[in-house]
Amino acid sequence: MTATMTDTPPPAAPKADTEGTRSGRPLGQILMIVAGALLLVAAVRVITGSDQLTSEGQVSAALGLAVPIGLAGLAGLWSERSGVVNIGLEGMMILGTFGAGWIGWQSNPWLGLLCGIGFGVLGGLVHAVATITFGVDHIVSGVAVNLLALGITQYLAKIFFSEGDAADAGGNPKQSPPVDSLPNIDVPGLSDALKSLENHHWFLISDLAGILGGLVTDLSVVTLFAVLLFVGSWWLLWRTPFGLRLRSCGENPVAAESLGVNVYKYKYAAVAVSGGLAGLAGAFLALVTSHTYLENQTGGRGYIGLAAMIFGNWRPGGLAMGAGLFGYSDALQLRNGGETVHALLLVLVVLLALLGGWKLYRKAHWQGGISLFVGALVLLWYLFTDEVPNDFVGATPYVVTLLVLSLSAQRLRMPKADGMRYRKGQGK
Amino acid sequence: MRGITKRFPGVVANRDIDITVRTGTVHALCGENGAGKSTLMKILYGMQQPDEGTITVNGERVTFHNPADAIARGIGMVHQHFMLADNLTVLENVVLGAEKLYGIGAKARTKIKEISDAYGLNIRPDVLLEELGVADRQRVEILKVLYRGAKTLILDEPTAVLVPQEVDALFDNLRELKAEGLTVIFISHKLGEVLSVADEITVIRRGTTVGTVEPAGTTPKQLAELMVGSELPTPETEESTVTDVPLLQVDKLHLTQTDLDGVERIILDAISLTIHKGEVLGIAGVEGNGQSELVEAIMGIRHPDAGAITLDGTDISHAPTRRRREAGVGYIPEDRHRHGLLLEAPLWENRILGHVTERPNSRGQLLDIKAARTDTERIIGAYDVRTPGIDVTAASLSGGNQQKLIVGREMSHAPKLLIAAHPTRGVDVGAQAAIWDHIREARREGLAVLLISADLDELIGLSDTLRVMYRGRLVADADPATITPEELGSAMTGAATGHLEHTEASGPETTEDDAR
Amino acid sequence: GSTSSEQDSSSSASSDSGKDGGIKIGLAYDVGGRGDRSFNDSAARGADKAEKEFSGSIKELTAKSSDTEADREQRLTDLADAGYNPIVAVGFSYATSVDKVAAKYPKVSFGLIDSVATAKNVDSITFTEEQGSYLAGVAAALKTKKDHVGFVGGVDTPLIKKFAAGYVQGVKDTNSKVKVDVQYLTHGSDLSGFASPDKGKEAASGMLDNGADVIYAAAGSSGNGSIEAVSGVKGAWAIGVDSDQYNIPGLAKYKNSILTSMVKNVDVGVYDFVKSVQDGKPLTGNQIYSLAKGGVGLATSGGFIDDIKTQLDEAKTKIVDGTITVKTTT
Amino acid sequence: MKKLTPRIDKERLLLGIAAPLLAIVAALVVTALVILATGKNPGAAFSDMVTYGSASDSQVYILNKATTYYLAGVSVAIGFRMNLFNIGVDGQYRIAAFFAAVLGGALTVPGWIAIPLIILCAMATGALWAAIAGVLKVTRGVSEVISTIMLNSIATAVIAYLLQPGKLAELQAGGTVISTTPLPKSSYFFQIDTGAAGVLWGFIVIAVLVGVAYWFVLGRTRFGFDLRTVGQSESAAAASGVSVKKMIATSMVISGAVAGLIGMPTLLNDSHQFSNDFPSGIGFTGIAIALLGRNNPVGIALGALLWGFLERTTNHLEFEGYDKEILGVIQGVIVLCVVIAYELVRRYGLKRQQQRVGAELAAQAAATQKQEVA
Ligand SMILES: Nc1ncnc2c1ncn2[C@@H]1O[C@H](COP(=O)(O)OP(=O)(O)OP(=O)(O)O)[C@@H](O)[C@H]1O
Ligand SMILES: Nc1ncnc2c1ncn2[C@@H]1O[C@H](COP(=O)(O)OP(=O)(O)OP(=O)(O)O)[C@@H](O)[C@H]1O
Ligand SMILES: [Mg+2]
Ligand SMILES: [Mg+2]
Repeated sequence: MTATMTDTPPPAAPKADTEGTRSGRPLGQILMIVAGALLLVAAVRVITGSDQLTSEGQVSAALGLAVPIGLAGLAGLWSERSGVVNIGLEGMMILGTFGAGWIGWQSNPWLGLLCGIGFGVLGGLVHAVATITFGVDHIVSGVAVNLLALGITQYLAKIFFSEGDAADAGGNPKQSPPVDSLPNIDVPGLSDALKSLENHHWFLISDLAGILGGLVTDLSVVTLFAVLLFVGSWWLLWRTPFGLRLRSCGENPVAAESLGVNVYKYKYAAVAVSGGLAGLAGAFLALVTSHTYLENQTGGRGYIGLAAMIFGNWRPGGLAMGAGLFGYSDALQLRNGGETVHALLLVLVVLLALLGGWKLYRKAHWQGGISLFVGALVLLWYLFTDEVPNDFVGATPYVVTLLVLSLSAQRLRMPKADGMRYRKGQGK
Repeated sequence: MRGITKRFPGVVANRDIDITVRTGTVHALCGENGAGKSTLMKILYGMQQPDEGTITVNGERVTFHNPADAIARGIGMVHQHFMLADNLTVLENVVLGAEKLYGIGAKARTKIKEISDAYGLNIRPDVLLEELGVADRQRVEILKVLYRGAKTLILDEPTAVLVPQEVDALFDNLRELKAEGLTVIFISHKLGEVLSVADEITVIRRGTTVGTVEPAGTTPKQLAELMVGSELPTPETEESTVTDVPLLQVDKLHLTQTDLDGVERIILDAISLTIHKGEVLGIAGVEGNGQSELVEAIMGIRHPDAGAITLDGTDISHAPTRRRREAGVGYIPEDRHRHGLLLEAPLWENRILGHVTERPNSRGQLLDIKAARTDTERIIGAYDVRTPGIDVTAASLSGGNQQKLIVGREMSHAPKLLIAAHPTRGVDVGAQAAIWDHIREARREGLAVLLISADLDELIGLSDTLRVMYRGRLVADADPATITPEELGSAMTGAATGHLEHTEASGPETTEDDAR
Repeated sequence: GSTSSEQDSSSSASSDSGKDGGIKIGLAYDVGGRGDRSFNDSAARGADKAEKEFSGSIKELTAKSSDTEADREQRLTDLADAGYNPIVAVGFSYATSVDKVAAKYPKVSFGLIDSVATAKNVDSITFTEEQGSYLAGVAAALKTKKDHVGFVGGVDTPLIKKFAAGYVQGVKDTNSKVKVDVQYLTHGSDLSGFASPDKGKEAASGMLDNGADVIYAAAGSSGNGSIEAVSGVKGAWAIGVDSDQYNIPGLAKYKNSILTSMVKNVDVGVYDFVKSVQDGKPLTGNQIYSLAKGGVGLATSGGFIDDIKTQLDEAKTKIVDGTITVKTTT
Repeated sequence: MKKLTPRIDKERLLLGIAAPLLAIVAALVVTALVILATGKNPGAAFSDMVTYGSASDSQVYILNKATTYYLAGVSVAIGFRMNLFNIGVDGQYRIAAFFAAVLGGALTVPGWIAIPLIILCAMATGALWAAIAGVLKVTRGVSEVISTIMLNSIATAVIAYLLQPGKLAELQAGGTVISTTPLPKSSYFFQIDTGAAGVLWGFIVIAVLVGVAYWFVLGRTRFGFDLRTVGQSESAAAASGVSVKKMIATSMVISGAVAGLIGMPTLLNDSHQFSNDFPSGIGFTGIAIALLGRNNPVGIALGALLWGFLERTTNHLEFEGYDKEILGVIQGVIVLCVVIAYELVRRYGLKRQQQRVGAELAAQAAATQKQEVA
């Protein structure tokens, strides 16, 4: 959002061919990074004996906690790729939890899921009307949507859940009656085999087994659906004409308009889908993790999803990593708290040392020095304590996000017309 | 197009316009800034809807609700301002909106290469658009239209950012297109080009058609007078007022920019220049060759890696922008909306902008609102800013009047040095003459001016000294008294660098021979 | 202008005239209110019983999550102004406001649940959660087969820490070999830990993965998640809290995994207090509803702890006669 | 803030009033429909709100609440004026109030020294916390929206860690409330006892002073002009000689310092300690109020009063048998309507102005032509 002063195209100097890197990093590089991270974590696990770092339960919990964040982030991605900033995700999620709980307990969870998505879409449409039709500032409208969604659901919950049948079935003003569970999927045999491998605590192999096991054991259908949505969104947005048009609205809507793209339509579609995905994120919370609507159930996950999206550079892959990071650290603190996070400090030390070395190598002395210094401090912390205070463990994801963003924010590239007002026929 | 009328709040952009374009011809539209040319074409392209009037294509009455309708009728448009998305590839930019034709994958790529080869456009489909320069972007725009199989091409001021040699290449392309039976509608202010390429010329003045002429038997002067409705002003400099007191000295300025991939680009390369009191130094160059960055470096908005800037004997290389302005640097930015005005603020606040620390705008740390308002009234009178009052927002003024306000503001603080980037861009003829007069008058009183302009006539007419900038370097000097726009143009493309190399090393003793 | 009480007294006089003469009970609930299947509901039960018995009337007001001191004061004041007496404030967040309002209305009797007020006309009704939790610890230690149990707390507030302290002590006193995991879901002013079943579930399954097989959750509705996680593991037990969770419709699916619940009989406290006002001898000071008085205890629904009844009774006796003092902090 | 020529003045004033009026009418209609839909009588509800809200004790309540909300609104508005979206006001005021309470509890000096120290401590803490986001934004380009969201949660964790018996807090009698050491009586802020209507917090004076300072600095000083310039156009500001980065950091710090004041009315006039039920979420209320008041010092005051009024009266609605959850609906609808209404009115105003400019110019042109003819 900061202004670069000149907007004229750069001198047409011949430049190294960078075609390979234009859609993020090449696959090989990504695999290298993933492999490196895995090795590092496996090593730390063996050194510290914190088997929880890569246990099946840990990974499975991380996945469960990451799904709503990831879906919220994906919702943000759709909206922002079309040029509409959506800080109303939280509100749309709340609508999703309510819709899912409300219809879910009266009929069945599948209809609840649909209704959650539908309520989310409604929230998205409110945001779309305000920002696209009326040209209200996107953030302002998002804040209003959040307020409104909270108000309406609290009001309706009071009316729908605290009297009559609902109350008899276990509802109250803050909670819907319970909803039946959606089915879980388990790959028979595979899970057990992986589990036994994991229990050997072999270097790397057990880690891999734990991670894979976590990913295939007791998987909710909605989680599977969410994964498909990620892949599907990537395909739709980056591989189809529809996606190209949608993204062009976020990059340069006037140009899109000049080529016959109905920008309003695409923005509306994107924000509605965004609302639906946020609604699904809410429905996931209500149906999969709690089996009931609960007031304040979303607990700021809409905002976290937004952070994960920015973290992921407005791309599904990066976003999935961001959401995974949040889910993982959240799961860590819930399942083991201090001790495991303490082990993670060692990972942080290694990363900071690597970063510092790299920066020094690139002659960025200041940054390198600071990284090494912080790394040394963390190392001292690691050596002189046995666990991280529990109160801080909860803050791990936030601190990590802040750290990562401050190291990488300058490499991020948001859609160029993101958050800008667009009026048809007013382009220059 | 018959009886087209289009009103905007406060402006009638088109008033009862009639225009007929024959198939297979190049038809030029001329008219001064704001005459309504672009609006008319946007109507033809379906981007705007006329309030009155009808459009007939190939004998059939049509109504275009949006560009898609027009595209379906074989009409394509290259806009005055590029309509490209930086973060998409060339391929994506081209196929956008026309995915039905060849998809968005390999087939489309083949088709693009095919068209590119057929017209010699030399386009690589898979580079990110942001890596392209102006001329390349222009070609992408044309390819976009061809890709859609347009039978009628609208080109809105395609030559404004091109140097003469590139213009020639473009015109060759146009003739080729015409030969294939395509119709081209072509807008330009540059009457010479218009006469050389068009089969027919329609002139628009103040929103209405004033006539259609054949290029044969029409002189540029006649055409211009038709456009303006009166005698043309010229930016002639009278007697020289150049003194030998150096006011601004720029010494070996060097600026690089590292992009995200760590690639370092040189933006300004060892720029050295001196402007004396009473001198206007003009810098010619195709946009994007570092002129904007040079201006911003002198203003202190960008921080060069090396080099020194001396203003009137004091070194200001590291002074912040505000100190430079206080030291007497006036600034007319190239983009008045982004850098010169607060569009949603009233005029009197815009009068304070940039000079908040100076009288009469403030006393000590406090604003002196009363004095600022009074002075705004004075500027409006003295510089003929047409406005109902000083409390309207800057956005509601027309471009020319906005520009006059900026000039008035900058001149009101007795600048020693005026940096004028495209001071008359998008400004009508009357205002243009007034702005030139103000610059000349101040020059007489010892003002030094750094003038950047894409309008070569303006540049040659106003400057005492001319330098040419190419790829971040000052590659040539010229004497404005003798040089022609064409000669200047060839230096601007870098085509003439070979000849000029020694001039750059040996300083300002250049002659017109070198420029040729 | 006039204060709202002056306006109110005229309007409410007419609206409540139907049940003139009976006792007018005012209830100010904590967030959640009647129907929360937890301690608000329990308070409501006590008040309902009194209402029926003394043919009085009830006015209920409920807190919202964004309440401040002023809102709680307003709620109590509104009730007092409208002539309600006694007024019961349900929840420790009313502690300060009860003190303030009680001082303003010396003739009205106030009841305060879960905290202690200083004003003279207030009956502070508190419960020895640590004693009940001690029993839960005893049950857990006796039922664990892996010598490993867990405690999930919603938020690390002092009240929840009391539960944890009693539980840990109960476990250790019964079998010092048993390992106890303690985990809070959120910390400090982040109260979402009381309403995040997913977090409750993950915390519990973390403990189960680590080998625990009895898990006691004092975590509001997050506890539902813990119970669900436990129900997914054969042979593992969950211990509920506040009310008898075996009988809660929302948890019916998991009731065979609910070993017992540490119930807090808020209804008894409320009823006693209303009755004392009805009798003209309002209770004041701090009424501690201990294990001895039946204020806390273990639910027996499902009959899963019938086999260890003797050991539990023994522990109970020890607590009642003072042989064992249960700590309130760890 | 702007002195206007009378002609334009009137129309602008009308337009200025039109937006909130439009919004409130729309909100009333929606609310009435919602109440009607639940089968209850909206008329009676509204009349109860008006009579109850105008009672003297309600007025005191509203003023006290508005004091806090006003400070929150101003704090957010300072950011808004710069195009900065300071979601972190919430964390800033909580952590500021916490450390101020710790300091206040530890101080044994007389009140006239202690109170300013406590207030300064709060402002400094808020400013520091906000500065983290500001510095990250200007040096590392981290969006303040995200960093302040993160900092809110981190603030919660820091407070949770320190607000424990044995660290910086103590357990209160009853064993359920943890709080910092209570302030000594001498450190209480003055208050006005209005008898039956209750006690009016003296901090309202500070809130008014903050409002005046906000108006004065923004509208009358060079600094304020620079700040507004950056808010309207960063590129124009940089070209005009404002250091945009410095300005962003500075305004973030100022916003944080004002945020530090938000907890002070509660701390110094009411609770006198920071406990685990210290009000939270007021930063978000501040956003709504700043939007409502359009970042204008008087507008924010009206917004804060409206919010206080709504809370007071919907609390009482429950007493009359309505669902008090209607509050959230009213608030949400009002904010949404307000932002849309402002946008519509703004657009209409701009169009009007352009039309007038056009008409004026046409008239001038006609006049000159006549002269030429003559
Ligand atoms: N969207 C719009 N809203 C209001 N006025 C407009 C709009 N577009 C154009 N105008 C006005 O209509 C008039 C005609 O503009 P147009 O762009 O057609 O001129 P032009 O002949 O293309 O000028 P130039 O040579 O500068 O490109 C101008 O006064 C312009 O300001
Ligand atoms: N995209 C746009 N949206 C809204 N209004 C516009 C737009 N473009 C131009 N205008 C309005 O049109 C009017 C004229 O603008 P423009 O800068 O094009 O003037 P112009 O006719 O070229 O002026 P001049 O003849 O003085 O150069 C102004 O009122 C301006 O606000
Ligand atoms: Mg123009
Ligand atoms: Mg044009």
